[in-house]
Amino acid sequence: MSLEQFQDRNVAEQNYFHVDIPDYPTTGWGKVKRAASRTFKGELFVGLWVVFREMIKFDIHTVQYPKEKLPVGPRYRAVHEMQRLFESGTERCIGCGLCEKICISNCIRMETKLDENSRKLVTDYTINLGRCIFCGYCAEVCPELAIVHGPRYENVSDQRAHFTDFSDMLTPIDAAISGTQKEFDGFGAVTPHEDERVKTTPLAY
Amino acid sequence: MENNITITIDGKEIQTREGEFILNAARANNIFIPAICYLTRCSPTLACRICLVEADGKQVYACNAKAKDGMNITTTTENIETEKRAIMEVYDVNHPLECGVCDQSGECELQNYTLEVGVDSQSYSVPDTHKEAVDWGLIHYDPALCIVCERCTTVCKDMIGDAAIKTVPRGGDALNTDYKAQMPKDAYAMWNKLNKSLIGTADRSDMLDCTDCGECTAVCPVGALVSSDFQYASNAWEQKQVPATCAHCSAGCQISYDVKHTDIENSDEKIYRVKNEWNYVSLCGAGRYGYDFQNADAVKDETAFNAAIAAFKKADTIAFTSSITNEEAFILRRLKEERGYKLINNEAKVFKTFLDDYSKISGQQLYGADLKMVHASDFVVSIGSALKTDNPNARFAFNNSITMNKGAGLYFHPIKDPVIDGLSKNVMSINHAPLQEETALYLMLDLFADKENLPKDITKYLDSFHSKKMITIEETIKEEIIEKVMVKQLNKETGEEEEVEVEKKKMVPKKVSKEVEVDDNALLAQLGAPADFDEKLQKFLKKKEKFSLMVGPDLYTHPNSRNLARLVALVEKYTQFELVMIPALANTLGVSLICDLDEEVGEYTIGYNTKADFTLSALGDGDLDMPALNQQEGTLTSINKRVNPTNVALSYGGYVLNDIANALGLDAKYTIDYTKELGVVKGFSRESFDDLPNHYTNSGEEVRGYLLKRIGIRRSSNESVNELEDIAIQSDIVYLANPVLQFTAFTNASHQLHGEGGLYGSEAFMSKHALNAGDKVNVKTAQGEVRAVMIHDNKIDGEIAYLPTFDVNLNSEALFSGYRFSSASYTKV
Amino acid sequence: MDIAFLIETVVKIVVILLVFSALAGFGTYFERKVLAFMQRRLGPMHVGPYGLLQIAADGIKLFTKEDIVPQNVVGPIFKIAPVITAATAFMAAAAIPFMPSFTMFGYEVHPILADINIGILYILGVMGIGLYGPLLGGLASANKWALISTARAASIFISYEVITGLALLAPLMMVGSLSLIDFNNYQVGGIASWIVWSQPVAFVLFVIAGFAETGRTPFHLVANDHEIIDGFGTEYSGMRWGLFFIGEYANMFFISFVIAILFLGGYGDGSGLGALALLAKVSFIFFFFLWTRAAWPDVRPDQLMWLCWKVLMPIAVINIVITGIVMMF
Amino acid sequence: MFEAIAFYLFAFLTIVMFSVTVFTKQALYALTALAAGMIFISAFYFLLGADFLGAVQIIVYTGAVMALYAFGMMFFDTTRNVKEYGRSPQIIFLLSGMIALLIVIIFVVPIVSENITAIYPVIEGVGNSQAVGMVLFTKYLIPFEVAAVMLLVAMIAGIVLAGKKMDYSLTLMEDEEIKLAEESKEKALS
Repeated sequence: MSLEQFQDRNVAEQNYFHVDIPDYPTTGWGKVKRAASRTFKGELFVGLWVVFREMIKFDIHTVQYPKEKLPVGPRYRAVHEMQRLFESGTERCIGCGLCEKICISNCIRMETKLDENSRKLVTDYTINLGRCIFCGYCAEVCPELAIVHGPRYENVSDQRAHFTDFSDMLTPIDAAISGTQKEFDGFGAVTPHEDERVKTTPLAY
Repeated sequence: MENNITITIDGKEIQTREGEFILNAARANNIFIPAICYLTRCSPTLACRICLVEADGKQVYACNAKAKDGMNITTTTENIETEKRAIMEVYDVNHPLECGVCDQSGECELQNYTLEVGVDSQSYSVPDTHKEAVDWGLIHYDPALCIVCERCTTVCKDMIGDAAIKTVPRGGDALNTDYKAQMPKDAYAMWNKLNKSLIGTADRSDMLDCTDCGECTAVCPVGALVSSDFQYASNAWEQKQVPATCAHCSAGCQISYDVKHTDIENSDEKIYRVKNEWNYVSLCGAGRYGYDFQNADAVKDETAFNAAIAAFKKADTIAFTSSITNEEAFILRRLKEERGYKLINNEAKVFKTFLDDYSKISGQQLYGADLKMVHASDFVVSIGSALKTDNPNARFAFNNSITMNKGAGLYFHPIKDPVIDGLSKNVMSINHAPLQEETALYLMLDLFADKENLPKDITKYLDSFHSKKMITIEETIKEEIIEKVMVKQLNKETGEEEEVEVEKKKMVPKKVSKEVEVDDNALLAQLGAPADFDEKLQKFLKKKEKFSLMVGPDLYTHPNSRNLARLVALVEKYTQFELVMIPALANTLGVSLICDLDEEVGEYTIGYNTKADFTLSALGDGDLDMPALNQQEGTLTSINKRVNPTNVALSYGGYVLNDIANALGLDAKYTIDYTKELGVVKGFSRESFDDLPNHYTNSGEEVRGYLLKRIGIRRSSNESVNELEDIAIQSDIVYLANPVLQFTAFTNASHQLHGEGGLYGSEAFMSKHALNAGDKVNVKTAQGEVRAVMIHDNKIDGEIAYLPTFDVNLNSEALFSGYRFSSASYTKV
Repeated sequence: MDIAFLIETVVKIVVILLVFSALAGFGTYFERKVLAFMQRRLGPMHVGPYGLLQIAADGIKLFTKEDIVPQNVVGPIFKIAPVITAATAFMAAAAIPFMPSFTMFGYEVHPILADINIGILYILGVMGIGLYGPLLGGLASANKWALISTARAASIFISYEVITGLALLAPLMMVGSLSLIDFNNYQVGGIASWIVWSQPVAFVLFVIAGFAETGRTPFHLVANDHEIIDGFGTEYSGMRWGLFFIGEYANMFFISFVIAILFLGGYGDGSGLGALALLAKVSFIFFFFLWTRAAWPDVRPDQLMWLCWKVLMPIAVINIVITGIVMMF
Repeated sequence: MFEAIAFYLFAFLTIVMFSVTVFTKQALYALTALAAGMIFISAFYFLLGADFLGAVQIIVYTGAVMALYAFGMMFFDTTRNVKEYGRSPQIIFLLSGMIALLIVIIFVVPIVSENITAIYPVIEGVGNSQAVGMVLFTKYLIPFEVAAVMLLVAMIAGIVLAGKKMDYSLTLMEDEEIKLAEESKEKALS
């Protein structure tokens, strides 16, 4: 396809070809003719031939799913992953609750409290994957890039509780420290040369 | 509205009152002028300077510039925009970027104005200082987040009266002086001030010494002052606001219960905090922190319910407290009509009797004024009420009128109250002996009554207290003296300096003793008024126009209460004072109007929220569970004679009184079906519950429920009152009252206010009886004896102690015969 | 009527039941496989080698599934309806000679349960009763989809029975008997003597009617998934639903046998080769059932009626008339 | 022996089925029982060696007539019980009297039947389809053809009566045509 075809957005005129469909017959004789032509033209047998040919060719396209899996795209947005800070391995989530607020299917809930260091501690966090529509708003709104969508799309479980387990979503600590944790390089991510653009503030202490 | 004038704001003509601040006028007409530091009903502080407007071509601050007829105001000019932008940038300097976790996030005025003004870059900077967050018990202060708008200090001083917090030096680097030339004027001035101060306790101690109302946390525009309990518990936007009416005292403050699911597993709603419209209503600590008194986990226990029905069929008496809605009171009234129960509620009964006796002279079913009038008045008298604990809102009104209207006040109460004394030097406490409330009322008549019209025998009786006496007073007079001083003078001829003796006239104050004849008022002596009472009063009364009188529960329970009621009516009638009566409990007024109460108790009693043969209890400790007031919808009648709606904040699983009533033959689907039927009671309207509003308008108008109609009563021509009897309580005294933050067992049921009751005594009391805090004390009166733990209360003074009613384990009411004071003997165990 | 005859009959009944129940199962497997291959898929692959044990898995699943009888159905009728479908299908098998007779242990076995001289009429009648399965099931289900399906089933059966009958009339006239064995014997003379050559129109009509009566694809209106869910089977689950399924597939097999015997020479001279030839013919017709399902679209109910009454029936009548004239002269 | 057992079994079943048909309140039971009864009746034909009639009985009654009944029943809610009110005791009296008479006749007939001989006895070696054909096309040719013509007349009449409103098909019409048709119908009604 050439570029012109994309630029010419008048889809009604281009790239279409018309199938020759005759009008419905209105007269009795016309109907008889149509029936006759349909009967003797052998269209039905063409259909039979096509499927039979495919059967003989045995050109199978099945992916035997649990044994074989199609690769997913790098931006595939499936089950959430909770990111950790590199090196320290602490959870990135600060408990701001923006994901909870923005979630349009109301499936995120979190519990926070004041911890002994006077910081906000996320004591519990759940995403009800049975309700989640994977719109990605939570990942987009997260100021800390803590919640992202991962490539895991298999949610089969015999208990609903398994759909909500926070520890399942959290990046394994060794992955975080070794730096193999996948970053979501999208909206809100730190842009290159960010430090040159930030004005430093003098601190007295 | 008086003094209607017309001003123009941004081309829009609006009507307002002469002398109204431009900001308030604009707000009342839905014109937006940003303001961070200003609080309606409090004095302008000019801390933020963001309310800049141009009035008739001159730049003024809208919060303290008064509107004049024909004024033309522009809210935005180029200069104002520059100033605003600079001010908001300054506020954002060093403000921690922790909106993600800040409790105020979502309802933060700094966030709002920063976005409104559109601050997207920062031109200013100053080295930050390290500021340690402090925990003041119920209140948490994080100075790092503080923008020193001074709203907290303002409200604490002008509204609450504690003046417990003030601005303190911040320390740290001064501003770069270059900024003075670079920056807009107001922004620099604001920053200069901001950068020097922080908020701290008034006595610079570590702990905040106040009545813990928490109003400072409510008014704080940022997350600097927050409730310790709420901190990091939930985000503001997750909360659902349930408009309600506070169920603790008779003030009937409008509040909203902020509810959200309890936690991840539990979807039941939980109250996380209480919010108020702080511009128009101030809450006390009980209202703010005592919210989770619900009867949780109540279920429909059918056997208990059947037992209740059986008990109701057997019973001939229902005893109850006034912590119920008007609708429940009405159900009780209907039950009395249908089945002839005796209704027992002593506390409401005495109030009712008092009101009836009052009505006979005043010709009105109800007292004339409300707390709004107290706010507006400039001379306030309180008799017979421990204001601080009986009705904190009455105290706020008292304080607000004195602070804002340059007012003055008298406070008659046997207990010396440092909080009242600390309000202002224009408040005089008269700590009379118990039972002397009558004398106080006579004094009121004597001092303020229109003697011409006052019945002759009363005038005569009052005159009998007066006598002439000679006293020696020290007077300061100014005397002219001539002084010789040496002055260095330039000799014009010589050009040299020389000392010259010059005579100078000077006025010097001199104290002179003088014998004068003065009027001696025996009533004052009987009340134990300070010696300089007359003088002070003269000073207090200067330029005063609006007078109000608040009378409290001590009067209703007084042995001579019927006489007191007549005296109160006479005071209202023959003086300029507007009268407010403080009902003791949340719905005492409503109950006393709706129910026809009895005195005699029958053989088998049902108790509603009070112990009896069969107990219905909203505290969950009775034979059948009842919903607490935060689990019910209905109306409550407040001190302001307003029928206020309250809504269900938390679900309730058990039976309600209406179920019992239905089982006994009444027929209403919901309790609130009776709201409409309240109309049959004098003063109430036939309005259905769902039509009752519950909010404030921008102009501060209270649109809540409806006001009770003023019903005229046939007045009797007999205005005679009894003369004073010589009664007094000898020996030590014990008072029946609650400490700050407590009203009933319901306040005590909340997790933040929960505590154990005991004998509360002042320092003086404890040293007199050689008691220490924590000692077990036997308190014995003629009626009985209880054992209580000695608790030190620094909010009272004088050699007096009191017993609370909030702790159900402490049967303190049994010690009193009705009057809230009793003679008692204390023995340490 | 001796004991041997009784034993023989019982054994035949058992064999037919078992073989065709199993075949119904294999039928589903083949259907899935064939459809899959025609659509470039693999079909069932997981249970057993090449998914062969899928039938067993399905059987176990259907047998062990909870038997759900919904709340508002007419219980007894609802329960009996699937049994009718399966039972009538097998009852029809009574008059079908599956193979030429052979001698086993010195005993001559006739692989036909009841050689009645009106065999084909009996088969048509019993298959007609097969209508009662979907009919009663649909009516008793208290379900609107089921009801629509029932209406369709009734109209199709009533209409296409006419076609079946009329289409058969011409060969019947030629053979002069209603017995399937007579039909077979009529065509013993090899491929050239097959009735399909002398009665091609009747053959085509009968095949079309056979598709309609078994409810296979071009006429799959009774349980057209995209319109009426599973039609009369909507409320059914577990083994009851399974019986409908077995009935449908058994019917397919039997109609294949009938077509093979009536028009395609049956087992011919009764030799072993003839028996194999019959099996091959039956297999091809069965395969044709699956083949059309992969290739052809469904017709609308109104088109189906139009086809029946305005096209097929006149053609069938004309065919009879022509056959009559030819036979007369 | 087998014939006897089969006869009594089917006799019993037939009576039970038709009783159910009459007594049940549930239309679906009645329909099912009637169809089953028809099938069981065919068993008598088979027992008597009249295979052809048996098969025809199944095809015609069970396959066609009953199916038409069922078709009609789809317009009712067949899952509900029907409540009937005996409005006229006279009819009930009359019917029960007739039933009693019928039973008497049924028991008397076998006694009488011993004296009856068949006019057209079964001819050995001739299949019963042929036998039926012979009777139908010889002795009863005229009544048979007259019946056929009558049925044809009834069918045409039925089609004409039912087909009046079938002169247009919504599925094949354009929107405008439907609108026009609706309007003309409304005009005709008003």
